[in-house]
Amino acid sequence: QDKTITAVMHSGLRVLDPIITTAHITRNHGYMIYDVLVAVDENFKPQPQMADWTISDDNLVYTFTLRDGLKFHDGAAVTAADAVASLTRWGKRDSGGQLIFDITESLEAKDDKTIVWTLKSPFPALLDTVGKQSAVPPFIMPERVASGSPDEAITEYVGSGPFVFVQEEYQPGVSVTYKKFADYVPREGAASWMAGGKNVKVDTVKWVTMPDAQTAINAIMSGEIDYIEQVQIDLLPILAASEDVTVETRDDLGYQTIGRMNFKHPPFDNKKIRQAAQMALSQEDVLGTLIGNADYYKVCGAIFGCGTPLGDESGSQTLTSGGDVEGAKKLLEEAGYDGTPVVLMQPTDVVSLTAQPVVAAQALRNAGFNVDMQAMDWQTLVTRRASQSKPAEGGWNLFFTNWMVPEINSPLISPMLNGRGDGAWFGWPKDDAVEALRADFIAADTPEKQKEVAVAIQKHNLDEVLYIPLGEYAVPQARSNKLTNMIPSPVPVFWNIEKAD
Amino acid sequence: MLGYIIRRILAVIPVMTIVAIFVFLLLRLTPGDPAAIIAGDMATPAQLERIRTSLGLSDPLHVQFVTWVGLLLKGELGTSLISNTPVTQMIGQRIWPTFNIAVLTIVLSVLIAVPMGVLAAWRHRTWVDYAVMAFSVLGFSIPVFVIGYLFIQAFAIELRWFPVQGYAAPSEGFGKFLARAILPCLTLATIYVALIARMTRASMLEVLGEDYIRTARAKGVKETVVLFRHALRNAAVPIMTIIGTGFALLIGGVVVTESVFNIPGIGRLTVDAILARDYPVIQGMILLTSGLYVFINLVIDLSYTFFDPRIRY
Amino acid sequence: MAASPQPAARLQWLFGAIALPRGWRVGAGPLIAAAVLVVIVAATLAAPLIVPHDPMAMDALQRLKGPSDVYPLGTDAYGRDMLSRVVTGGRVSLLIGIGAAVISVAIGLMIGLVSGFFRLADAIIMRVMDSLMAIPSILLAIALVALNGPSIWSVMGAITIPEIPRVVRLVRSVVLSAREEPYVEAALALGSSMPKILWQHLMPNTLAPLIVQGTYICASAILTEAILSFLGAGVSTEIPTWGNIMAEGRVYFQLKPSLIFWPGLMLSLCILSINLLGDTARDLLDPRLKKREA
Amino acid sequence: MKFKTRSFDAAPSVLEIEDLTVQLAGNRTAAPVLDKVSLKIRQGETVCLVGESGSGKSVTSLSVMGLLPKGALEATGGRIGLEGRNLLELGPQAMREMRAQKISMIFQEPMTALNPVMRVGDQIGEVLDTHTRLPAREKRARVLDIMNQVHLPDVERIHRSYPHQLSGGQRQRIMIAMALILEPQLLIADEPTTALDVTTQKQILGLIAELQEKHGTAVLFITHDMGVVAEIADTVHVMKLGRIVEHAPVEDLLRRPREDYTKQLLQSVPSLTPRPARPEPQGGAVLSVSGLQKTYGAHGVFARREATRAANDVSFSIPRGRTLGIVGESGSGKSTVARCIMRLIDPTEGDIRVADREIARLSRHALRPYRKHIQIVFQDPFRSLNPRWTIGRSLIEGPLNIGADRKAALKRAAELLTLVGLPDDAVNRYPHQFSGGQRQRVAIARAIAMEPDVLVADEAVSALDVSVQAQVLDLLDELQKKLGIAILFITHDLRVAAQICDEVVVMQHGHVVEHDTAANVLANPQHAYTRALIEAAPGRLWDFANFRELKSA
Ligand SMILES: Nc1ncnc2c1ncn2[C@@H]1O[C@H](COP(=O)(O)OP(=O)(O)OP(=O)(O)O)[C@@H](O)[C@H]1O
Ligand SMILES: Nc1ncnc2c1ncn2[C@@H]1O[C@H](COP(=O)(O)OP(=O)(O)OP(=O)(O)O)[C@@H](O)[C@H]1O
Ligand SMILES: [Mg+2]
Ligand SMILES: [Mg+2]
Repeated sequence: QDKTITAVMHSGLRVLDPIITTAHITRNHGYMIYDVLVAVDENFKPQPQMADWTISDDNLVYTFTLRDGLKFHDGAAVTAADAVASLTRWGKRDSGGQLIFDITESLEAKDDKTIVWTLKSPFPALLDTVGKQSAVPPFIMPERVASGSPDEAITEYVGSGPFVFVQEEYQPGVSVTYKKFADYVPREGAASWMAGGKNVKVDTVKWVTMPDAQTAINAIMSGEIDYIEQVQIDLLPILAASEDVTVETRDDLGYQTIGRMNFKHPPFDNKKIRQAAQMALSQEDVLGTLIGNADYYKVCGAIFGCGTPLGDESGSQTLTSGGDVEGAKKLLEEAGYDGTPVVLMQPTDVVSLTAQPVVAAQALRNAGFNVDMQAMDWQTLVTRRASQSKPAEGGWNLFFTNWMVPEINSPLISPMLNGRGDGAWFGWPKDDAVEALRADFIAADTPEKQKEVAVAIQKHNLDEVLYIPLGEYAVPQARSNKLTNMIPSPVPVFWNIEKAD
Repeated sequence: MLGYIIRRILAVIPVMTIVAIFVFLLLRLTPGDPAAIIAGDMATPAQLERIRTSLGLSDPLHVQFVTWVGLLLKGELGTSLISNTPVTQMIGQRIWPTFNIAVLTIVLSVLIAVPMGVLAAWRHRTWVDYAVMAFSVLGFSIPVFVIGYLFIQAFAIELRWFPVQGYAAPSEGFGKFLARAILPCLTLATIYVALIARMTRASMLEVLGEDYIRTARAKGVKETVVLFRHALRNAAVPIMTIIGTGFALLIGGVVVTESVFNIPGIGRLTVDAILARDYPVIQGMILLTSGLYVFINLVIDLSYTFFDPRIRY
Repeated sequence: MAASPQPAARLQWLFGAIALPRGWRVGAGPLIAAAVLVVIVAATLAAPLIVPHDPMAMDALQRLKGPSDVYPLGTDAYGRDMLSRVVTGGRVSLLIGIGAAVISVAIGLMIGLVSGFFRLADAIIMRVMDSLMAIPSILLAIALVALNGPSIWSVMGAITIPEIPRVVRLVRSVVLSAREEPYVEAALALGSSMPKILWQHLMPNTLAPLIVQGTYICASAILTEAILSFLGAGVSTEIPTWGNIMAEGRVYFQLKPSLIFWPGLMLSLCILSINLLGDTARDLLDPRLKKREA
Repeated sequence: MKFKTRSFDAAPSVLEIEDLTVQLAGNRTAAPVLDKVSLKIRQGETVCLVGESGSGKSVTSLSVMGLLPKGALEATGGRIGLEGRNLLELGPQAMREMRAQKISMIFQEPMTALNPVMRVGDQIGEVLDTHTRLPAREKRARVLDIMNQVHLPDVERIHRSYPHQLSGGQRQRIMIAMALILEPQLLIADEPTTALDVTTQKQILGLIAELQEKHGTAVLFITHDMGVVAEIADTVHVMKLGRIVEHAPVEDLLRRPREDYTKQLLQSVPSLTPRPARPEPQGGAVLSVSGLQKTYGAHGVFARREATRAANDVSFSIPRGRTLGIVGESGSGKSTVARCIMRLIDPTEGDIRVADREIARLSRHALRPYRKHIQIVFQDPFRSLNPRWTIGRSLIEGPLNIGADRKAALKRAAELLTLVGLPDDAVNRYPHQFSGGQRQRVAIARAIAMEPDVLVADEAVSALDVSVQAQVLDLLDELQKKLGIAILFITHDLRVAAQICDEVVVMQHGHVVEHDTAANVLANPQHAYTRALIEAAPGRLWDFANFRELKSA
């Protein structure tokens, strides 16, 4: 009797190339069928996964040695050449990877099992970057696949991970089936985040997408599915009534919800007005409306996330204490706000993003802003936010999004802290000060020094309002009680799980 | 007649051409960038541009159009921009659930609605008539998802007669198919029953006062025969129209029901593709549905001449 | 000419009684329906004056509360007052529902009459309609917003354009049968112009089905509007409409059905009333039915 | 003249109507439509019901069938006894069984009474389905047999035809076949032969007589044709204004009518002797038809069936102020010719000139200016009136089209209604509220309201009682004198033809077989078919107006 886990994931799997996209579902898919050289464990420490490593004393040469028994799903052994090709492709795509390759002297396969990575100057965070679990981890693919362009999606889905992708049963956006890879040799030791032994204890894992939250809830209660990756918090009371289902949060870090302004156009090209807007907002209101259940959200003014090594809440008092409408009004007046409408984009087809704009619109209006909230689908928003036109001509002033905390927990990876004007992330702040601070951070070689720079960046961010952190929330998962031993991890993983009959 | 049928079948070509051009332009008018969906949140403008180029989206419009038409002429619909899967394969996977559910729904609706409408007309202005009207109004004005949830609550959760969600192909066993299809079909049928029943009632009322109904009664035939053979057939043309356009709509895919019951049909495919600006999939879908509509409409038109021999084309 | 002035006088009297005011007497149903409709329309029009709260004002602390003195129907997921929203919601909903029904029926009727009567026009028009039918309204909505900006007209367009071919088909089907009736020939023989034959002889035959189709379009437009406004096609999602109140309430279906119940009730009441009025109007317009009433 | 003289006193009575009163539903104060009508029919007896158009004959028959229009008319008193049961008290189920097994009815207007979307063969067959259990083959054989018996030509084709593909007389015969196929105990025939030529009529009457002979069927026969009455009636009832004013055995009634109304009725019966020829016309033809041919295509889905040649090389012309009659076999193409002339259908070949203008190939649009010159009274008046329109609105449609003023047109409409013997307030009523004859008069009024140059009258007076008929014919005559209208008069009634036609065309199988002055055709027929036709004219030996045998006979 085959053991099958049917899991409802947060979104449909459509893109199968985990390097070309940063979409979480594709990353999750990547962890199913691919393996990584190095992976961070639950203490944020890089651990050997496919490979062990040694670092030269000058911190310039990293030598990785593949462990024995690694095999691709097509039966071929994993070689160093495969790893080199995969890392190279990844390096062209991932922002952290790019930083490393900028200072890479060479990356080569010395023999079948040995990879030598030589740098021009030290990069203290190399292992953290290569081992990071989000957003684009360097998955190892066969050389023939990885040698393709990083801008073109791969078409062959062969990995060396613990599960095999079943091509025939794949329906883009609907369902995807994985079979246990019989020849996979797990690492010794217990699984911890993406590291440790990936022991698969079921035969098949089937991911399905259920566009209707209610349906997923009903299905898990009737035993038709085993697992829901993200449960809408408002619906928890329904699940609470069921004895067969457990609700739990497996990722303590959770998500950070943020607002981002457009620095190129009035009114938010004016620092005072940005500050006024920030002052008008209250994390409690946003989270209260978005999540509703205080068990699952946390007011947090730290741009790097509360509970992370760099987290610090300096300068976020108004945000965390319910906003300051009067202060905002005063600032607005000082700034001479002339009533320029604030075009606020509201995505309506992403449940976790619908409430922020509505609450913010109200708060901004209370403070005296003239708000023009425009509803649109997420895809339109994604396109529109890339437009640098005037807000009245297809541009924008303000939008909101969510990040997984591991995606923004360091100035190295947080895209919003890029201050390079047109080269920066949407909103395009030109902020040399933050760039200088980031350089300091890269240079900082001890955790203490890093923390120090991080606090400075925190303060700078809240003063300059590069982005507005609106607090953190956790997304509960639901599992049938038949499933046991799921490991806690920000990425849902299907090894280690056992399923009772 | 044969000539007419052939002409109508050939009409697929101009129709599809119009649709193709129209949809192509419409899509390019809509803001949205598949590259952004592929690349995800952190992509830089330069990366987006490279992806766009690799997808062929940076080419001038007419070049894109010619490329697409070239593919079409070879009988291909292209490959999904997002999932890299051939469009024909995607549609092939998704069309059958929709089709099967649509057929079952229409059969079910007609079987329920037509007698209801006939009864309402026959008992015009009695409680039967008013009951049918009340039902129809509810059918019109309750959102589909509410009906779906209610059915699930009642039949799947409380009574446990059927599964909550999902789809099984008839090839996996007809019983299995039926168990999963019945609730979505009933849900969809609610609207169609409402619409068809009211249309039946309305056109039956037009007919019931006619002299030939009196003749039929004079022959001493049973009242059911009077109603269903004599009156209904004369009233059939608008009813057929509603059934036909309803079927066409169903074949086009009904998103809400597909979501509520988690059916992998083309309704969701289309909406997902539209939201992701997956041009080849949208274009393929719309071409396909337009071809289907031409066919369905032809069948409706032919059915008119069957029901009313005075109609000629 | 000697024949019977006397019977004539008597018959005159007889028939005056049937054909004139008696037939126009309507029952209580339509009167109640009219009253309900008037009350709802008046309430929605006067909404800003009569609702207890600002329908857009939210309070995160008051999310999803049950009925209370302050919020007679409770609050929604943003902590906004349901009563105020439901009452205000009728404005946009009724405008769009009735607007879409009227526009699509009017345009569909014109095209359908022509298409049903003239064979050549039929061949061309119906192929265009076939094409139009295939375009999903979501796509149309997105495109219309791109062209036209978000406005009530964009929603109306996205809803009506796909409805038109269906109305056309319906009208056409009725005309195809009716044009073979001898009274159409008679009108031709009397030298009536085409527009006159289409409008005065054929159009009345389409009324009964059109009333059905029209009420359906009205209801479905009100429900579809929500979907489109979430795509940015119509009014802002902050402004309540029956459609978007229900759509937003969808998630809370099991926990708080009243979010759907109240707007749904208003919608059903309106549609029921429109239905009843439509039926009555139709019955009054059809002398053959009148004879069966007493 | 030999009348039927059999006495039925000994025969058991089949139908006994006593004091039947029918009123407008919900309006008890209005004068009743039927006022204490009593009538008795015995086994084997033929009772003829004659009387004024609109006097309640059809209502009487519908009451017996239990098919009064619901909500419009209702029986409020009296009794209809059949086999000792009161039909007025039977429930719908029992009534249906009655209808199925005991009574058949032939309805007055065959066009509306036949289901337009069912093949006529199936409509006849349905009677058998309901009441017998026959294998399909046998059923079909019986249907074809009865169709042959009512003298339908080409039964295979007609069997699979739809009503609109048949001529008026053919439809009427379908109705008859439907009523006769089960050999009922009581047959109600409401003007069953108005659309039949006299030879066919004779066959049908013979068929009914045979049925009576064989099964003792009692027949209630409603007709305006006194000739038919003279030929077939045992007893005659005369109706007027919802009351039976007189009843007597046929010979008594024809020889010694008691009531004034009866006398007046008999005196109105037109004579078969053609009226004296009118002076030769001056001026050319207003309407001329030459080489007219019409073939109806038959369309199956795949197979191409043999087409029907309805008119073949028809030529004639009518000068101003003259009347040309077309008589002939039912189904011989008369209506087809009329519809071609009106360009309601497109002639397959041939020329049609109206006012010296060739119109056979004009487009629908180019034709419009000619419409006012030429008008038609359709054979089926009911269907040619829009059921949703008041009579008034229908009447002024034409005049408004040619630019008349609405008020004036309405006034004229009311006048015309009076002229055809309808109350002028009829303008506010709807077609279904009239009797067959009344509707026919409306149709006539509508056509003459246009004051055309050519009037095509297709069986325009067939549903009128003779006194009203005389009145309408007078009206036409007067108009013709005043306006010089040319009339193309299609009729089966040779008496009418004799009275108003200057020339007569005789048609058979789509061909013109004889064409001469009325006097010559009627008095000195050349073609065998014409002779047969004249032979068959009912009551041709009786002088109705003088209540005695024709002197010449
Ligand atoms: N549905 C109706 N509603 C009201 N009045 C009606 C209706 N049907 C018939 N009548 C009236 O009842 C009277 C009797 O009609 P009926 O049809 O019996 O006349 P008839 O004797 O058969 O005349 P005809 O010889 O012209 O057919 C007429 O004056 C007619 O106008
Ligand atoms: N639409 C049609 N399609 C096919 N055949 C038809 C059609 N209309 C009439 N016919 C046939 O054409 C022939 C002539 O019909 P027409 O109506 O001209 O006869 P008619 O002389 O007027 O007869 P009647 O005296 O019975 O009215 C008939 O045999 C009839 O069956
Ligand atoms: Mg009559
Ligand atoms: Mg005829």
